[in-house]
Amino acid sequence: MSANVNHSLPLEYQTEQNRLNILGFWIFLGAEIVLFATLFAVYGVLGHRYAGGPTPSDIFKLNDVLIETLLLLTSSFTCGLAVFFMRQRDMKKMLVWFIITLLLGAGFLFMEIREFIHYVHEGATMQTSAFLSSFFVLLGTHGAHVTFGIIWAIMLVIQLLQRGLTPVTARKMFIISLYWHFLDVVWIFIFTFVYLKGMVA
Amino acid sequence: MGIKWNEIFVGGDPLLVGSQIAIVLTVVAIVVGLTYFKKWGWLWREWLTTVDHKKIGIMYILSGVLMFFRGGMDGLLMKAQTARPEMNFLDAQHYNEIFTTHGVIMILFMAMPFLIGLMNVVVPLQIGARDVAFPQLNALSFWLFFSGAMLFNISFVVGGSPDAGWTSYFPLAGKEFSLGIGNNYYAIALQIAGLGTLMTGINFIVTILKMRAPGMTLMKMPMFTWTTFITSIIIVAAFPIFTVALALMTFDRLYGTHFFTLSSGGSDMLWANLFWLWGHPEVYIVILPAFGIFSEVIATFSRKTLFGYTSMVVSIVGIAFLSMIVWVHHFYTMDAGPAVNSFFSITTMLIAVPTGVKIFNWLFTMRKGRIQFTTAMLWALAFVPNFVIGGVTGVMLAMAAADYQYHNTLFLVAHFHYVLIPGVVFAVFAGLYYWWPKMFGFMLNEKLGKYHFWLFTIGFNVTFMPMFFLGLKGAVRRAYTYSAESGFAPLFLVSAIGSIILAIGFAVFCYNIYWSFRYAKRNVSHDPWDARTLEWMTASPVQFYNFAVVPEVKQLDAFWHMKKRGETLTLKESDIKKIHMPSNSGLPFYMAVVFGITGFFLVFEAHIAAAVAAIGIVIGLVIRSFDYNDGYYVSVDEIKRTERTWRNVEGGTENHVG
Amino acid sequence: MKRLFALVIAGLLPLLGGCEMVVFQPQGPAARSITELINWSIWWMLLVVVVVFALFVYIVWKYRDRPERQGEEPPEEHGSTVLEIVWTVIPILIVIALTIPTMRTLYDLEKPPKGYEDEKPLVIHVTSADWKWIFSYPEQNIETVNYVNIPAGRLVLFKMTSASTMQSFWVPALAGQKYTMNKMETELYVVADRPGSYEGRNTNFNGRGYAHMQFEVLAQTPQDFEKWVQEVKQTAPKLTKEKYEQLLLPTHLGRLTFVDTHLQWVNHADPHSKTYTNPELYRGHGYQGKIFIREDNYKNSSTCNDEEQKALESDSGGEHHGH
Amino acid sequence: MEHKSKYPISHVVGFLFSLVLTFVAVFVTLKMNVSYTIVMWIIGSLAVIQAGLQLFMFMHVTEGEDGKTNVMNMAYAVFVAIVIVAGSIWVLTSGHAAH
Repeated sequence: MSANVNHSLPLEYQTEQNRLNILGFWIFLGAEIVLFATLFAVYGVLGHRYAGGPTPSDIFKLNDVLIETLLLLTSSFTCGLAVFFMRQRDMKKMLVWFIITLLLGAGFLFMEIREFIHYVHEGATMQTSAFLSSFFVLLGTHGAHVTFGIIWAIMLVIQLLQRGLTPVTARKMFIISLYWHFLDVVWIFIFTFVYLKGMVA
Repeated sequence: MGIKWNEIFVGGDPLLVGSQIAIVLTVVAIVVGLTYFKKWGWLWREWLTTVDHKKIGIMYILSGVLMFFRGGMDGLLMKAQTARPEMNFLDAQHYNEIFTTHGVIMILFMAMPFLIGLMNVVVPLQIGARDVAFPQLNALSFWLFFSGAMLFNISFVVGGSPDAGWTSYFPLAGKEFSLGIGNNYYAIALQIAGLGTLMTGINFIVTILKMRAPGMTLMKMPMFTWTTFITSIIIVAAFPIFTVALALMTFDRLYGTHFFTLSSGGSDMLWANLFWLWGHPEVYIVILPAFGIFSEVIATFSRKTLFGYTSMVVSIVGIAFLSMIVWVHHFYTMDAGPAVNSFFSITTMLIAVPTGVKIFNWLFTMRKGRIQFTTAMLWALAFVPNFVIGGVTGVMLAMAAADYQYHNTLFLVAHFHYVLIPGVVFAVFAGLYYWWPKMFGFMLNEKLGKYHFWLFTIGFNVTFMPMFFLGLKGAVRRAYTYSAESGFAPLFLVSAIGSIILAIGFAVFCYNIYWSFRYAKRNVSHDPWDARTLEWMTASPVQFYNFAVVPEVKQLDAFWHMKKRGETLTLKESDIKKIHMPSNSGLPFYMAVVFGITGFFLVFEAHIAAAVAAIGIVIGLVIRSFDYNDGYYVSVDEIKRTERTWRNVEGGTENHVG
Repeated sequence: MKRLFALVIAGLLPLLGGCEMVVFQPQGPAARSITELINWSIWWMLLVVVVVFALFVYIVWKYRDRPERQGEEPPEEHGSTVLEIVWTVIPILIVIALTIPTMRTLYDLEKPPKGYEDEKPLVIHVTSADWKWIFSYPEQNIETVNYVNIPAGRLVLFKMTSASTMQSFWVPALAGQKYTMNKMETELYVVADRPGSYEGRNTNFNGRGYAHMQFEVLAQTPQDFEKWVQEVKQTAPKLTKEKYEQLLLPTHLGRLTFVDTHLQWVNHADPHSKTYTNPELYRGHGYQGKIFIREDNYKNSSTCNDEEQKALESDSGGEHHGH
Repeated sequence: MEHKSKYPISHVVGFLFSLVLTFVAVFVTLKMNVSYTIVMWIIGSLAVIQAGLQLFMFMHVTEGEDGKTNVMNMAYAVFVAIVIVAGSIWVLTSGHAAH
């Protein structure tokens, strides 16, 4: 807890409190895995109960989804670059890549919201059938995480500009990068087990 | 904003009007009292904003006592209603609400805060830490739990109680069959409290992994710390499932989705599946810390180290692992086929193996020991035979084919009360009598404690033993009445009488707290029980920084061996360094208030108001993000002063055993 | 050990009020196989209880603190690998001893009982609703409410579903429970050894009327059963669609008998069948929430007599009727 | 810690890999004429590989003094996830009750 600074480590690992926070966040990610697994289980059980409503192949537009996937994949990469440059103590490059990450995330979110609006116009709402309820809640939970991540990232950018790179800001940066990569992992599974599966069947 | 304020209070029933008046009077009395004695500032500084794990633990325990009272009242009302056949004391609706709140409150708002409270008080001390890993998060955990508990508890006077059972099975709990907002309370209040619990789990995993005193390897940790650690892991693995299940329930009830509905393709059994995926691990979340408490108490009062420490640890890990793969035994009768039922029968019965190992280890800890019958030890002793009855009936229930005849009968109800009351409530009492001097610096009265013990255990057996036989005779749970011809009447009457004895036992406990608070001797030693683990090495009550110098641990039962070597109270003042401590924060309390308000509006389906209130949550998060307060240092002088006071009176204090 | 058990039972008998435990008095092969399994488990569990209790009493008594032991220091002792293995292995053996018959019984219960394998079962559809049991005899073209007559000594197959909440079908004297769930079908084979009346009930809580959701299983001689069928066909009223929809409203009803079954309009076990819910009839006390209009509810297509519904609405409260 | 190099090589490689894996999955889904089960197995495996890639190449799960803890934590979470998903689907699609 006390500020015993160990300078041989990367900034984000230098203080005891930082190491506690990072471990704590990893464990939180374990909980997030369970949370999304539950949503996937729900989708796995309900995903074929169309109740006379639209089916996945009726509504999914794979091109849009592919663009969303690429945006998120790239943002995960740029986020990794931001952390890479943080470890080089290159604040400027770090910020540039981090803001690019943010913009890509916002782009993803924009595409996803557009996709949802499109579905609703087709008459596929979350009240239509069990399939659509589980679809919207799984996707919506992921989307809400991305939104939360973007707001959080903006707060962090402000703090970075105010305070520069310190062990505390570096730790926050590192933790948000874990969060962002994790959201990409979740998206990979959504892409595979929701969209691609829907196209196969 | 969409709420019909004139309909908000539940009326009509004199019992309810009475409670409403009582609640208002109590609140007025508290407000007037605080103002008169000028205690608002004290309350805010010392309690509402505290991040001290010991104070948070005490607040958890206080909530537990309060909720035990509420849940116990519900239990007594149920017993009164079923004491005679065809009684009209409560109608069906009222009875349904009461057994629902009884279940929810006893598991989530009584057992959980008691155990998490004890964990909070004891675990950092046992591992020689200054606090938990994330003190402010810990405060947030408590306040969210408290907010959820309060939101749930107002349901019976504001808007109507949930009435679909503590399991809230769909489709009954859905809007198709339960139109009242009572079940919204269930979904939302439990969600808020559950968030707090999840954070507690993360907090304790990190605390135990990273903040142990030098030399304390994992296999030198006290057993209560071990069980807390494994419990926290189960919390992190299981609570997100509940979070999702409750969220889906909220969506179904508030936004018309079709997860668990009859219509449009929903699956009601999916709720049962998700509920028990969380619900079964939840049982172990409350049982495992209790096992830890018994391990500490039995070792201390047998004056021996725990027998088979390694196999104890292995069996806890085994139980944690198995707890995740037994959930279907709660609904064998849904007919998922013999293959599924066989698999879950086997995994369920296997849990008996590590549990049996623990029982024998406790027995052999006592063998060759010198068993001292303190009140704490009496609870631990009574636990063994009573829990064995719960355990063997559990194995009988685990056999899926046999369960077809027990399911949903009072046999099942008797079984789980025989597991949860000896396994949790006895443990809580044992832990409270044992650690009370550590928390408050005075003992609970041992003589009153023994009255409490005998009344409670006898009452417990008289209440629940008849239920086994009632179940075998065909009496089902949750039925508000039964016919005179059924032949259930004599046993139900015995059970009702037992519940009164049980209640008197609890009343004696409350009186004991009052009596001891007023009259108990204050010069209690820092180690009144001649105990074994590190928490007894520091002052009673514990100074806010826990340890002036963090001790070095060389083996299991570290403090015991230090005493043997005679090196406990020697503190070289030159070793004292300034101590870094976290600052108090009002943010957790603020968050609990906005969460509570948001939850309240959501319960009443006032979506816009809820959204507005939710902005308050976001504001709280932003404030937290920009909070760079890094705590403060306690000066060496202050530490020296504090240490001298309690170490000086050492000669004049009393050891209660020896 | 047996003597101890007998003693315990003898001590409890007065309390049990001379009334026997139905689970131990099976009246059919399905229930009997479960009772045998239960008895088997009770002996093993009794063994566990006796061993642990004896050990507990012995240890606590022998090693209690006495004034003359003051200052005595118990020996350091960290465990015993042999003992720990013993009390791990023995429970595993007991679990195995319990698992094998459990699995055998589980698989047996899915099939017709021994001696009835080749018999063509009498199929009866069970539909549970709030708060009544509806039995349909497709072969005989009869529907009954809250009672079911079966021929004794003949294999009966209950095909069970629910029109509303989830219930659990339990006739303890004849067979173990199974849930009845909307848009799903569970099956239960039952044989009654001899004629007699057996109590059945719902064991799964489903709201205000739950406590009284009982029914009677009357096992008759085959001749009596035939006679009853003929009698019903001559005297009972015809079941109409309107009448059936009325039955499904949340009420308590006494015994009812009809010619024709509801299976001609709807089988609730069919996953694509219509939903029969009437949320507005479930208004309880306290603050009410919003109702969502379900598209696949029966009301959106068929007509429902408003006045009749209002009449029913008024008596769907806390009071109970019939039975 | 292991990033002493001037250029983020592991990131670039990881990124390229994930792009390739994504497109292969799309190709398998849309263009290959094999049974549903086989497609699901292939794209499922690709997803798992890609998740592992993120975990090790971007998130550096093994680094730091708690690397081992992190790996065990992730492994346990994955175990629980499999229990939840496979268990729920198994239980709710077996037996008479299933539809």
